[in-house]
Amino acid sequence: EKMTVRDALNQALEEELIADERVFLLGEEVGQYNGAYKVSKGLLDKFGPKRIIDTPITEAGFAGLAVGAALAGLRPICEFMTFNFAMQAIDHIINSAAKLHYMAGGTVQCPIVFRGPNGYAASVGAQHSQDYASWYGSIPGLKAAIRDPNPVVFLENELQYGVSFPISAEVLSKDFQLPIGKAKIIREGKDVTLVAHSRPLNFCLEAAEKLQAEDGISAEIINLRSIRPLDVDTIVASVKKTNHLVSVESGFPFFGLGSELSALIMESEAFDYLDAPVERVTGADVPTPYAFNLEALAFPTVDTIQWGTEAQLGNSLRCLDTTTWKKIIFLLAVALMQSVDKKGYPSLVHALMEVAYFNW
Amino acid sequence: EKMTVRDALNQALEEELIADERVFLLGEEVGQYNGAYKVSKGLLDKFGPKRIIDTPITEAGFAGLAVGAALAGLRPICEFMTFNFAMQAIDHIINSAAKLHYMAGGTVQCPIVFRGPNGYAASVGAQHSQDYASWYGSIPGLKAAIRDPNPVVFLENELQYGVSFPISAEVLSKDFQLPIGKAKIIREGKDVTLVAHSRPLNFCLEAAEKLQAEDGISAEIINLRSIRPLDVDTIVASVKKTNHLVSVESGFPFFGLGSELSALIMESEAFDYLDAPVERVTGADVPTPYAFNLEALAFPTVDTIQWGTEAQLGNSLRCLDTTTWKKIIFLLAVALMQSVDKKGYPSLVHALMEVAYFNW
Amino acid sequence: TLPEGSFQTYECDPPSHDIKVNKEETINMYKQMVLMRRLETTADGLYKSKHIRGFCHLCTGQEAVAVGMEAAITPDDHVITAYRCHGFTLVRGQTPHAILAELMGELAFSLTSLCKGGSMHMFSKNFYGGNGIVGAQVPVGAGIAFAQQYLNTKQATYILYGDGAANQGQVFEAYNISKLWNLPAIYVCENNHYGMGTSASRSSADTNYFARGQYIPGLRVNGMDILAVRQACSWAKDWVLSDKGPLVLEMVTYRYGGHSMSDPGTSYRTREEIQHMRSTNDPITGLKQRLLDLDFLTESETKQIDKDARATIDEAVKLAHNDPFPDETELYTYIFVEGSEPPFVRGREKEEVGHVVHKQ
Amino acid sequence: TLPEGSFQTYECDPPSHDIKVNKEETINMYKQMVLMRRLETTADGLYKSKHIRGFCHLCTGQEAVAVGMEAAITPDDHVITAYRCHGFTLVRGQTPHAILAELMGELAFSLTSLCKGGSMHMFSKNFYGGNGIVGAQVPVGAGIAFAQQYLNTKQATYILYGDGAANQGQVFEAYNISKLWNLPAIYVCENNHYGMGTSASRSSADTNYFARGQYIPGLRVNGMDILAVRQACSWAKDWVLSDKGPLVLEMVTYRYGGHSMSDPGTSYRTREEIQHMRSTNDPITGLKQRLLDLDFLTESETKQIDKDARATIDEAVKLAHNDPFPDETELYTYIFVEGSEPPFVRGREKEEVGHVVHKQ
Ligand SMILES: Cc1ncc(C[n+]2csc(CCOP(=O)(O)OP(=O)(O)O)c2C)c(N)n1
Ligand SMILES: Cc1ncc(C[n+]2csc(CCOP(=O)(O)OP(=O)(O)O)c2C)c(N)n1
Ligand SMILES: [Mg+2]
Ligand SMILES: [Mg+2]
Repeated sequence: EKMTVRDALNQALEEELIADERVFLLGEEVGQYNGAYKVSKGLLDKFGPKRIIDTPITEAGFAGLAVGAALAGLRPICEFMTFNFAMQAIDHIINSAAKLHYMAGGTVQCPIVFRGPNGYAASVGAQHSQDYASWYGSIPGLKAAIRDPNPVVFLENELQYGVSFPISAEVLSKDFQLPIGKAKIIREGKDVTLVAHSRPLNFCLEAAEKLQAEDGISAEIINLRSIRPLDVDTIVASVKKTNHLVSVESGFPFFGLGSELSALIMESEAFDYLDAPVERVTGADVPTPYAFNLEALAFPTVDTIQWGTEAQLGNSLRCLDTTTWKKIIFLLAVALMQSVDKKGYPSLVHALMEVAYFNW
Repeated sequence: EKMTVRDALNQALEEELIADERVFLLGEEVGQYNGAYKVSKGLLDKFGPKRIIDTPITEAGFAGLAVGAALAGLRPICEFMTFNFAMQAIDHIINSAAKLHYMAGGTVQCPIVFRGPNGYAASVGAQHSQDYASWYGSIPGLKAAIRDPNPVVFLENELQYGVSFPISAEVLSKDFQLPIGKAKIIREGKDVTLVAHSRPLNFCLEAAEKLQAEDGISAEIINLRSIRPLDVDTIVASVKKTNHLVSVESGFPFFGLGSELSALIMESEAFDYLDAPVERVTGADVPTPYAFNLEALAFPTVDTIQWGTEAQLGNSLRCLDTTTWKKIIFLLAVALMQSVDKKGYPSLVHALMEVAYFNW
Repeated sequence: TLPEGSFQTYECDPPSHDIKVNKEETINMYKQMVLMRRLETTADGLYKSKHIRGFCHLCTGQEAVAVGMEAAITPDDHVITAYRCHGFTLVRGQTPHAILAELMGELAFSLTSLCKGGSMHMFSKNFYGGNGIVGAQVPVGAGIAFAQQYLNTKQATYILYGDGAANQGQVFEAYNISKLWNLPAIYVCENNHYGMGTSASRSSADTNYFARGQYIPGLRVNGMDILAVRQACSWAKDWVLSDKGPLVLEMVTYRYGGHSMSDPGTSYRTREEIQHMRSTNDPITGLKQRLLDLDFLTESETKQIDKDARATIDEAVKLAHNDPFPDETELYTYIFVEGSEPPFVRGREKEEVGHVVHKQ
Repeated sequence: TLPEGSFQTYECDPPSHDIKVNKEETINMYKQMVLMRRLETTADGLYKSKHIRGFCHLCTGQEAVAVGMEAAITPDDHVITAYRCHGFTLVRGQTPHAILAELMGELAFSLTSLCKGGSMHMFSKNFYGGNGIVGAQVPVGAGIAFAQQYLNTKQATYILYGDGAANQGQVFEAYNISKLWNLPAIYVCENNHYGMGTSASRSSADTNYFARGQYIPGLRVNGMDILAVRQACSWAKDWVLSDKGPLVLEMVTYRYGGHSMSDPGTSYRTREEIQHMRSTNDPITGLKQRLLDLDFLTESETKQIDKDARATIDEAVKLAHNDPFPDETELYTYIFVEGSEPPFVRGREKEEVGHVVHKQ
């Protein structure tokens, strides 16, 4: 069976609304209009205006209100028409919600979900296409998934709403919940690990097919699903197998997912298994342009991912030529000598020097 | 001569106000009250209420107003009492200011400075101590320094206001301007590079002295000064010399400066010179607690930096024991064999295998 | 003379109902409205044929506001509005060609925004654009008014926003500051009865938008009568230029089409309502009737005006179709002001680097 | 009977001036005010002796608001306020010991906030705390009221904010929503004439805070007369519980001390003004006089009350001094709700890892 992302979200909302009387949905145009992107279609008819609530265009006001409702025992789902508009309310997401449980020494809980489309959409310009994954990802106290008792930021993508995915009976069951903080390997592979979330995953899948067909490269693809907590273990295990990591995201490059993955991998045991530096494929470091041809250059595409992956493998040992090999061994030997001679392993060094200098 | 950070800022503001009639300062309590942290002390008396303007406590309103004034030809300096409160206005900083020049195809300019204390202060709790360097650092279109024609976010630190630094006559000259995007080596060293900005630099300096005295480790310290543009070249050059990088910041660990530096270094030629993974010393991944003893554990200290640096050097080749050496060489040989045999360098591999296996 | 009921006042005396109508000027206003409607109708068609993409908000039905306002002011006065900005861009001096090319992502080397902004972000001299974030332009507009006061220019600033936007907190922050500081700011609420699918009474506790400034005098204007609009705008200009402080104008108008191209505009209001507005209240028909009554124009002359408008727009479409897409190097231009750019900009992967080459 | 001028109305009839005063209850109110003042005076001293640090905002002078409100309501009603929250925390059921220990960063195992919040973030049953972000508690409070309506609890929510906060846009967003949805929300502006160093008339275009709700009825109350406060709060509760929708109360009061401990409080107002308020308007002296007049108390009994308060607080200080600092493991607790924590939390460097061990 197949289902669009939109329908899956709609069904998830419905299930939560049925399961718990305290759950309600509020946001701009979620009710009568059936949602700006129709995610909440039909819910007003099913649950009535007490639980499906249209708000004025006052993000700070209704997000703050939703936080208050959560503190007082309800379980609000607060839709932002897009997360770009949530910047007007971000103080409530961070300061009123995420930090509260801690500031209150555990005496107050704030079970709330902030959700809506995030990241790029088509031809909507710079103000409507920012990806906030890394901002929210940096905040202690936030999480991602709906029945959690903590504040949750759930980032969707408009362009994905209409995309269909196969869906199992298990997932369709009303009690099915994604394990929070568990990434999913959506394609097995052995030469390189691609890590992404949301829309770029489609491109990763396509790029993987092309890499297989054109270069014989077998790419493993990891769907992060949650940015915080980030499932480092799954990535590390994969990198230990493939020895290569390419991070793909639609956000701005600096302080983004690729940066964090680079650091995490460097800090992990996978680092020793890495045959090349982590490759970051990201949105370009520019505000999103409107012009169609420029916009196409501002976000990762199948091609970009393919190039990035090829570059990554090109950087790896297995593709080096003889001269580079010699250089590496020589440098290694020098480094070893410099560092080791104080400790007294000259024989090792000499052996290596010989290999490097005289064996060729 | 010595000068406190507060006085230096005050003097810089005064110089700009004198140099250009279009410059004005606005914000909460900047005038009659002389600034919540006295940075604008005396300016109202000198420049009058037309140019030193007290605003109501409406961050979105006065930040938006400042942006509009910049579009219409003025050069506002917009003080946030702290950058924590700027979250209420962040939409204007990002969407109204940073992205505007681009969205307008260059036809509109927005020369504005947003400034105020950022990051941790003492015993003020979670809502008043966040470090926003990485958030703003991720935004194309933003910069850092005062006479720039672009929107600038200038992050200060309250705890630094009272700290004195020596100051040269050159710097005191009214036309002196910091080169934007140029980092500064504030301590030369040869064993490890510490990179930081703002308050943690003090601790780096102290830690460096202790490292020297206690471990004979010579630390080089780089003051980033600007987060965006980030002076990668200076860091790369230093790491090529020291072979070790420790990043120190007061912000949350994830998606922070350390993450970005890890990625940048991995991507640069300095990577090959790295003797150990980049070490991240950061704020703890917790909302800031009020309790004095807990707060002390939430931010980097001299000790943390010292430990981090020692760990970093401990991770480096020069401190490994014989068994580890053997393991490395063996793994290297295996890796080489796996990757190289297809290309046909068996002699090299065998030589290495011999070194690893039989020479000990 | 304007009809009874053209104005409704709040804490002020109404403008005079006696108006002078100059034949040539009035005909010109008529021509502009016809041209504007044709422009929007054409944009509608181009959208449907996929030459325009993304968000596109048409102002059909609201022409009298932009044209009437422009008739009352000089090019030295200042205007800022939200995303529904094609009409204002036209009256503020951009050609239909420039506007259409911008929408089509094709480069007319116009001043709109070099195709980086698109539908929501067009600019012109003393026109500070479209803004995609509901409400954000309001404090920015107050800042433009602030600059006029600061520079003592004796110019007025008109700040447009919708009935939906009228509830945004930042609007009240701007009201408060501009009253406190006595700014020459004219807030103009275009009440077209809906914000997306939400009727005014569902979004606003008080739909007397002209009185929402509370401590700011206000005027409700029949926004379908261009002569009333002109009279109100000219009266408002006199008001602020005689230092009486800010004003709130409410232009009661109507949008015939949906909110944006994806909204058929008929799920939250009846077809009859739209039809009724069109047939009894249309600003173009209204002025036409007056021009005929005054013998300023004959039926056949109005036919000719229609034809001319059509020809002008057809010609503009032709020109736009022939315009090139922006050069791909434009992706990296105008992120920063010319001359202040960093040496390079990162693209989507580390090898993709944008070097900014501005042409003269 | 309350004196003439106790109330000023906006779009409503005033509460009755005839009040019943029950001896015991009134004496209790008196005792609580005395205790509250003693608590704050003691906090002041502890701050000066450096047992309390960071921000600390005292409510001396404003006691009648918290005590009068609590006297009018039941523990089931809901209260939220800003950072000036010690008084409300006390009347909402926390002990002086718990409050002082929290301030001293010492763990009384109280419910305030386990020393994670400090001065600005204290909590209690149906008291949602202090909030450090000006204005933020207002929409949050509206959300608490929303929850009461949703759950049909027939409880009122009192939302406190200052004269400075009254201009925040989100206050107006909350007004709008709560009027539209007819929420049982009572907005209570504590007008103490200053927001930090800015007098009400310099921050607010209209200082009739009780009328700022515009479409919401309002009442100005002599906030120095605890009986008037009690009467107004009780009237307000009746109002919202009879489904008449939200209300705005303005409590005219005064803070004797500076804004926070770093503000001497005398640079923006005269010493005479403070002295005048103290001697003519003090809420404690006022009630004392009434109690003496009514023969509810004798002079010597009031002396005893003072003595008792002093003893209670002295005892609390002693207890607090003996309390331990929180255990260092507490750094990592209550970031997430118990049972939903990730397996570990990162500290300041990769080796410093927090494992959450909640005690029972
Ligand atoms: C802060 C923010 N929230 C939501 C939106 C989505 N949005 C765009 S236009 C609009 C309706 C605005 O209505 P109104 O102010 O009446 O203007 P009109 O469209 O009628 O001209 C909404 C909700 C946005 N762009 N920005
Ligand atoms: C959004 C925000 N801006 C600024 C501040 C700094 N600040 C803290 S209290 C305060 C004054 C508030 O005055 P008022 O609302 O009258 O309350 P009062 O202190 O008189 O009780 C300011 C400016 C803040 N905490 N949050
Ligand atoms: Mg509208
Ligand atoms: Mg106050």
